[in-house]
Amino acid sequence: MINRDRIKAFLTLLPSMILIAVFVYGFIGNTFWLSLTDWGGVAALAENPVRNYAGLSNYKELFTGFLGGGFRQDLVNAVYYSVMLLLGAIGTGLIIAILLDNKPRGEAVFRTIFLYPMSLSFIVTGTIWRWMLAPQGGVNILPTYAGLDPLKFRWLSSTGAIFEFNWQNLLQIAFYILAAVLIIGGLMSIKQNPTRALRRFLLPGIAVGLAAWLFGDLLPKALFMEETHGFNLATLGIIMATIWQYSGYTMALYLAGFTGISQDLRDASMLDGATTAQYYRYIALPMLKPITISAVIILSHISLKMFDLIFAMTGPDNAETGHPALNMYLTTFRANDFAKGAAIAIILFLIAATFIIPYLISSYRQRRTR
Amino acid sequence: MAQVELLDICKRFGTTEVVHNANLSIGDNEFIVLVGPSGCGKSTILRMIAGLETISSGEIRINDRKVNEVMPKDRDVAMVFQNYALYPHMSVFENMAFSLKMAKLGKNEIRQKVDKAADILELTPYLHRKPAALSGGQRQRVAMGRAIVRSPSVFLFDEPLSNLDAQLRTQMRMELKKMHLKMKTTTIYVTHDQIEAMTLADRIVILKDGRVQQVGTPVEVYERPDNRFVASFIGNPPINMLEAVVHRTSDGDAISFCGLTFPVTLPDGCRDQDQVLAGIRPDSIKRDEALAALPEQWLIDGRVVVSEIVGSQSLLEFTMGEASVVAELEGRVAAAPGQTMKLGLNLENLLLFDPDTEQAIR
Amino acid sequence: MAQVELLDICKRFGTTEVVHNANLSIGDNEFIVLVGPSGCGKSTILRMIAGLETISSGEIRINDRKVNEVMPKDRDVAMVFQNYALYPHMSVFENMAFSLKMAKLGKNEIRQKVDKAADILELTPYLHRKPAALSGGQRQRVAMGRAIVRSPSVFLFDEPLSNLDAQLRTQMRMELKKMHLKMKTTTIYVTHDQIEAMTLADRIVILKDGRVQQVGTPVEVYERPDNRFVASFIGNPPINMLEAVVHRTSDGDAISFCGLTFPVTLPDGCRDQDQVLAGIRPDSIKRDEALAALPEQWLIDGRVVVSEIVGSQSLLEFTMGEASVVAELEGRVAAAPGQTMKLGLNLENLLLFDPDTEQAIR
Amino acid sequence: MKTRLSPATIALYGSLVVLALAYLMPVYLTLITSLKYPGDISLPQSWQLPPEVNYASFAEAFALLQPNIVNSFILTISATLLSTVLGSLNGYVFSKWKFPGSEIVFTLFLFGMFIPYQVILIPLFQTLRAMNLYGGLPGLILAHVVYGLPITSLIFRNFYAQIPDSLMESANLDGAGFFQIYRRIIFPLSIPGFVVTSLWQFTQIWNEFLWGICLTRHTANPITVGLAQLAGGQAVSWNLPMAGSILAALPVLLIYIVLGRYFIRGLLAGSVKE
Amino acid sequence: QSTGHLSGQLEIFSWWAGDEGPALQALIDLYKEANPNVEVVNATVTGGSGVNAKAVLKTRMLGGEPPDSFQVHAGQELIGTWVKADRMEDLTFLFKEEGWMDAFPEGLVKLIGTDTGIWSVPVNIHRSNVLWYVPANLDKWGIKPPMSWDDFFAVAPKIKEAGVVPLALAQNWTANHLWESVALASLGPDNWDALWTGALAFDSPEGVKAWELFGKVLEFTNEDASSLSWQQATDMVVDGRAAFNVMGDWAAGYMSTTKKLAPGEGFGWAPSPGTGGEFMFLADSFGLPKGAPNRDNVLAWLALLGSKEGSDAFNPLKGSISARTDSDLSKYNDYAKSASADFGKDRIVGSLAHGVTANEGFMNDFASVMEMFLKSGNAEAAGKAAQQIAVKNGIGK
Ligand SMILES: Nc1ncnc2c1ncn2[C@@H]1O[C@H](COP(=O)(O)OP(=O)(O)OP(=O)(O)O)[C@@H](O)[C@H]1O
Ligand SMILES: Nc1ncnc2c1ncn2[C@@H]1O[C@H](COP(=O)(O)OP(=O)(O)OP(=O)(O)O)[C@@H](O)[C@H]1O
Ligand SMILES: [Mg+2]
Ligand SMILES: [Mg+2]
Repeated sequence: MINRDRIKAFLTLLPSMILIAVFVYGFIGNTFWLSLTDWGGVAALAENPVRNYAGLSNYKELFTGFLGGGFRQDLVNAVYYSVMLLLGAIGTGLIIAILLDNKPRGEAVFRTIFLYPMSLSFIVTGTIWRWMLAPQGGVNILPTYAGLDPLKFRWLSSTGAIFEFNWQNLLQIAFYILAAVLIIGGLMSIKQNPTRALRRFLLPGIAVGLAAWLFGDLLPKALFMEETHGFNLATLGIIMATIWQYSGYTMALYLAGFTGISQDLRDASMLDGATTAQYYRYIALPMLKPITISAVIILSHISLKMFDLIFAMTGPDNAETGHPALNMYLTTFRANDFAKGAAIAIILFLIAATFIIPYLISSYRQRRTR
Repeated sequence: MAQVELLDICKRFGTTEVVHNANLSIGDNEFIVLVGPSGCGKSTILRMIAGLETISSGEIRINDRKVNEVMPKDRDVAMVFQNYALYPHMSVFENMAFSLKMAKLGKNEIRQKVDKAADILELTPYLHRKPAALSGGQRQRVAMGRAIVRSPSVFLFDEPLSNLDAQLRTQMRMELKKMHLKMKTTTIYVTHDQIEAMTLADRIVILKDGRVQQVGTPVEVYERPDNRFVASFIGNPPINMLEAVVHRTSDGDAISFCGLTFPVTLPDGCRDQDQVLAGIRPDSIKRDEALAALPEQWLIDGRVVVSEIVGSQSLLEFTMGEASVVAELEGRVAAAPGQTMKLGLNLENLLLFDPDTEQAIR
Repeated sequence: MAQVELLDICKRFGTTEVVHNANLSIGDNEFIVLVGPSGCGKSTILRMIAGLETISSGEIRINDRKVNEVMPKDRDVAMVFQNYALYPHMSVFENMAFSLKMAKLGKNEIRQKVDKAADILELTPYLHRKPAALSGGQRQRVAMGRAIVRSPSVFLFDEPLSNLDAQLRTQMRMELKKMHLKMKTTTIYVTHDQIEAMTLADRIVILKDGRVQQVGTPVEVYERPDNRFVASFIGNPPINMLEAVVHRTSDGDAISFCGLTFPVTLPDGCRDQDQVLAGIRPDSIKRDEALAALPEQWLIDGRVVVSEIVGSQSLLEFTMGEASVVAELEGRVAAAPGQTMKLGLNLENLLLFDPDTEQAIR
Repeated sequence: MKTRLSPATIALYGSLVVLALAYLMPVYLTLITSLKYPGDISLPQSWQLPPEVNYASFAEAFALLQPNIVNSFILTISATLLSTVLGSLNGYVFSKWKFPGSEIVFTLFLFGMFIPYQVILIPLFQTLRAMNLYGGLPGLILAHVVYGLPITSLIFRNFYAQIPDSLMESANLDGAGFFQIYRRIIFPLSIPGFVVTSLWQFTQIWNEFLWGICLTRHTANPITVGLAQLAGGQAVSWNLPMAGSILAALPVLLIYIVLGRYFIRGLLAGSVKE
Repeated sequence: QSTGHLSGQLEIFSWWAGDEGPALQALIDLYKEANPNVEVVNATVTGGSGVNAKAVLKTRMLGGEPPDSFQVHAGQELIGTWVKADRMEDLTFLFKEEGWMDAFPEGLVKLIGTDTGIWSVPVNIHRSNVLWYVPANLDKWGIKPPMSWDDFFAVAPKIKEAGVVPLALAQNWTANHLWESVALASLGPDNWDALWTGALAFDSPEGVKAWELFGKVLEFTNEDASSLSWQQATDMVVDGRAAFNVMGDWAAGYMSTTKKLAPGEGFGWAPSPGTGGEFMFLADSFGLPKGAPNRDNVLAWLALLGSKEGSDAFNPLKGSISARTDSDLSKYNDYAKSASADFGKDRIVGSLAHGVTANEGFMNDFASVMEMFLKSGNAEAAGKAAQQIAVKNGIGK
């Protein structure tokens, strides 16, 4: 009966659907296919390049190959980078949001100040911060205005690294991480369902951890030689700039969340005897879990496609601050290694997908049940 | 278990004063209901008592202790909010336990108290549910539970039933009444539902624009309203207000409106030929058998506009001269529009108001 | 101006059937009210009639024309939504003119029709305002105006008054009634407010879980409910349901509940010693003078639990044996809890239900 | 309870002011550096005010970046327009004309928002080339429109979700069809939605770099690429890159400061907060 | 051959910006004078040694939007990349028309051509193995430019103690640049050449030794290298924060043009340690990509580049020497004169870092090897890795 309109509706959406199908899904598939070929080298630049199926060799090379070291460091950088950005931006944003939630005078001005970096381009941010973090100027000489010695830290060119590990032991480390995840999961659910927590999480977690510790040496080595990677201190500058840019974003998210919590709840908690700190700890933050989740998702997503900022801050060739997103560009367009570039892109994509897909599925379920 | 006194309370938000010199003295165990139109300051007064809002001037005393500067949690009051303000991420148990936890009570003690409260409110089966999984009435009970678990000396309620449907509201109203009879905690209750106000209150406080209009028992405010506002505000369908003139002659007193003159006993406050407003409650209009009880002169002919049957009563809108009047009649009246009907006005309950000051003439 | 017929209507959303074989025949000029608890399918049925929802099976006929496949705008029905659904960016005039504009009527004709409708509804001064600048009652009237301007043959209302406050609701209810009396358009009206249902309806349709429970005039459904659900659903405070046993002996009929036995006239449908549910409406319980009209054997002693004064009547909850019973009594009863009171049950209005099938026993 | 100068309020304002200063530091540095003569710029004096104000950096930077700024405006405005209009139509269908599977389609759309764009870079590049769109602004516009669809559809969908269904149904009963409802009811009501979405898209597109550098030839480079060129090679006369940064940031900063409210709405809407 | 009738556009793609810009601009001015109707688009992509430009160029070429003419290092960088991919036009006809077969040194023409054609027009010759310093500073510290790396190691610790960086280094590509000078010193010119023919393996003892020496040199470089541009490293020398810097002779252009220092007095130079008598060269050149939108304009441009007039307008500003044998030395500064003389008499070898000896694939992979080495300092591994990439890229055997 309302069919004609329904058809019109569908037809309206159709062009967009086709565009998304091709430009998102088709392209991802295409990139995946490319990552399985040997498209690279001189032949890659021909008008009609020859591409042969090469299986997973590109991936193998990236993870265990001789020349993949740079990529591996980039990958490690990306992980540390995401973690630090998440902690930094969410922490700072949250603190500012709580401060502003107290409705200080001039709240709007403060809000504007904390949020304006968000509107800037990464290229602008990168340019500005490169200057801020210049070794003998900017941030480093700020302490002198307080009568202190200038800082000596080389923000963008330090070669120091902490939390180093040997890539050879990748498998062992993976098992440790699995064990840690299981144990933490177990501890978190032990209140609700002790037996299940024990059986499903804690015991397997401990077992995996022990096994990795005892028999770790027996595991196959991921690499033929020692190769240490760690948290490169040179990325600190980039992380700082990103936090500067994005903490306003988390602040806005949390502030909106806080404002969305009805005053009654706050009043109720006051009457119940909660202090302000307890209100945030027990009421506001747990209620804003969905906001925290979206902030995590979006910030991780941003940290994964970090390209512009690093490009503008430390240039394309600074190995210490490399990132797979940048590496992909250089591998593809400077080293002509299209297939390997595609493989890096797919790896990035898979990392993104591991947390985006569950998130989208759960939000889909929510929408459907609503 | 506590007296609450408001002495000359004012509340200003910025430059606008929303509560003006409110005075109120609430006795031990009393159930006080604040009513008034939206925005008249009911919630504000409640929140000042709870300590959630600062007091601009005046003094609040609980049990003879000045509490102006006392923190909410130390005032020994508990509040139930209109939307219940349940913590959505906590189970019913955790909601009820929260204040006890904040007070650093032991685990066992908390469990005991919560279990007891849950038992009283028949919430035991739901202790592990989240509020979202409860019906409106159940949520309301959880909010109550959260209040009683602390055994406070004053209960504050801000329109606690307004989110419920009619049948449930009637039911919860009676529950509340029973609860108060049992626990006898001093209670201050805000509502804009008249039936709630009339049925629950020991005394009703009627507010308008931040000013107390009248304080009295339900019967007092219904039968002897201090001013026109109270008269119109209390009672549904609302009182009929007719422009009238009073006559004090040697023949006795009389009042005339709608072109008719009725002999009545006038209060001392009015003089001959005064313009007044005559308030006649819809339930003061009678028909049929009930007419017998009224003097002949109080009977009139009404031209039916529309009639409605409401339960065992009927609402009838009729015209009398120019004026349109609503009557609430006993029994089911099926009257066709346009039909003329014999009705009687029980002018014993006649209320008179000064058209300028709007004060009751007594 | 139109009959509406629902023949074996079913509605499925996905696999869940929310309306089951609904049959209903609505006569010309009739004012039909659909009531039932939330989620019972009232809106769905209304929307199927309007054509906003497809019909899974069955047939809807308007004026003997099958309209299952007819577009909403061609069904000649107009609908008023709970939230009025006024177009916020259009003035009152434009709101009312929209459907006429869509029907490609001429400018003058549109102006004429809108002006006429505005006149009826006393909206003329507001024609150029946006809905946001109107009060609740005015918006409600605009929504009405938008419906009547098309002079449709059927009006559909989905809880049109539920957004208004109590006093305004009472007033608009009477306006609606007057309007129907004037225009006599066939009307189907959804509400969950019983008073609205009882006062407005020519006939009430009671729904539960997508099934029609009973169709009848307000008095019929109140006095002769077909089943336990209808009996409980209609009436506020709700009917008292007591477990009882009937006795048919040569001495005459009797019923016993709460440890007491009362002589009554039983319907033919029950046999000696049958377990039944006895429904006694709160307003069938009397006191004081009214007791005189009842036989001696129907008098009982009730132990007061709580009493409430509601307007000119009182609600009294009392215990009788184990059972807790609510009575609606004339006048203002001030009874202290625990006190014993002489009451009478008017068992002429006794309703009996089969405890298993829950159908009325007649 | 008290609003007097308690230690708590001092701490509150103190930390806010310190934080605000920290957030403003980079702008301060940028501004003073851009106003210095190249000779006055030295690292140890980077925080000091210019001894002599030099406005010429801006003129010079503008001269260098002018073509890029023009490109960026063309690109940003047309891509923003197209993607908001499409997004509005999509949002309309997604929220008001759900069909079986439309939620899945919507979820699939959303996914497009979260992919790292590197993963589509090579095929995008090849496709544009095959379509003869590589190198110029039209290709870049197409890319921004397509990959802007998820976010614009999302914002509009959530925006339209607030418009009650009954409004649509009412219009339907009044005789309006799919497009009439859109044109006469939905569209006039979506002005705020358009503002929010287009501001969001404007900033996103204005700030984008990866495609700018990969998909355009020199004459079509957007401002971000121009700035990267300006700032990338020489580290000598920092006044130029700083002036360039200010020029590149100005349009979005203005939008942000003047219409910040809407910008924040977009930002929140983009966070798929359910 | 003045062609004032040409019109349309000419897009010139290069990485010459900033201090190198004026040299290019001089050429463009000349071109515009001759062809007033042609709109010249000067498409520069900044980033030393073309680090960024190469990537952008690649997207352009792959995207089927080649610039009209682009800067490329003469040698394997062009041949092993674009010629092999068949994306360039043979310019033999132009060389013949313009009589360049004789104007350019024969050896150079060989390097820019293959059996099948000549692929680009060289505009300059740069020397890669130059050690820069400020004479006044050296006097102050009482040292002389080192003749060999051993000399360097003798003085470096002293300078370092004085708080001066012995050898200034900049971002990663300059490490490659330094490496080739060090390796040349370690290997000698014959072995150097042998590396690129595959006769000598990178992981041979000699190859590894070169890495070891390089590792030692690195110990005397500045820590913040990776955040500096090459100009900033040069600044360190100029400002006296560093003693030496190994950089190509475009540094001479930078110091004389931008820093306004007089060659010989303001700054001094020497062959990088251990490479006296050897001239490691590189040349910038421009080619004609197939499918260039304005082919005629390009031909006029290329003709200008190869001409004496063009060459002598460009090179004095750029700080390089002309590729032509007949250039007018009076226009050149003292540095260029000396370089020109050396070019005539020294042993010529090709530069790795600037694309003469190896194709782009190798150079890119070599950057990874360099990163690895900078981090680990493991000469053995670096040698092995270098050999592996040489094999992969068709250089080693
Ligand atoms: N925080 C505030 N700032 C400024 N004005 C306020 C504030 N809170 C309340 N008001 C104003 O004070 C007056 C009284 O508000 P209050 O909430 O007490 O009314 P109320 O009687 O509870 O109304 P309702 O029945 O609608 O709940 C209103 O005019 C309201 O606008
Ligand atoms: N589009 C839909 N999809 C699935 N189920 C629906 C849909 N619309 C309504 N329902 C379900 O159909 C049943 C009847 O809904 P309907 O809206 O008709 O109830 P109602 O009687 O109008 O309730 P209320 O008084 O709350 O308005 C409900 O259980 C509801 O959840
Ligand atoms: Mg209130
Ligand atoms: Mg409904």
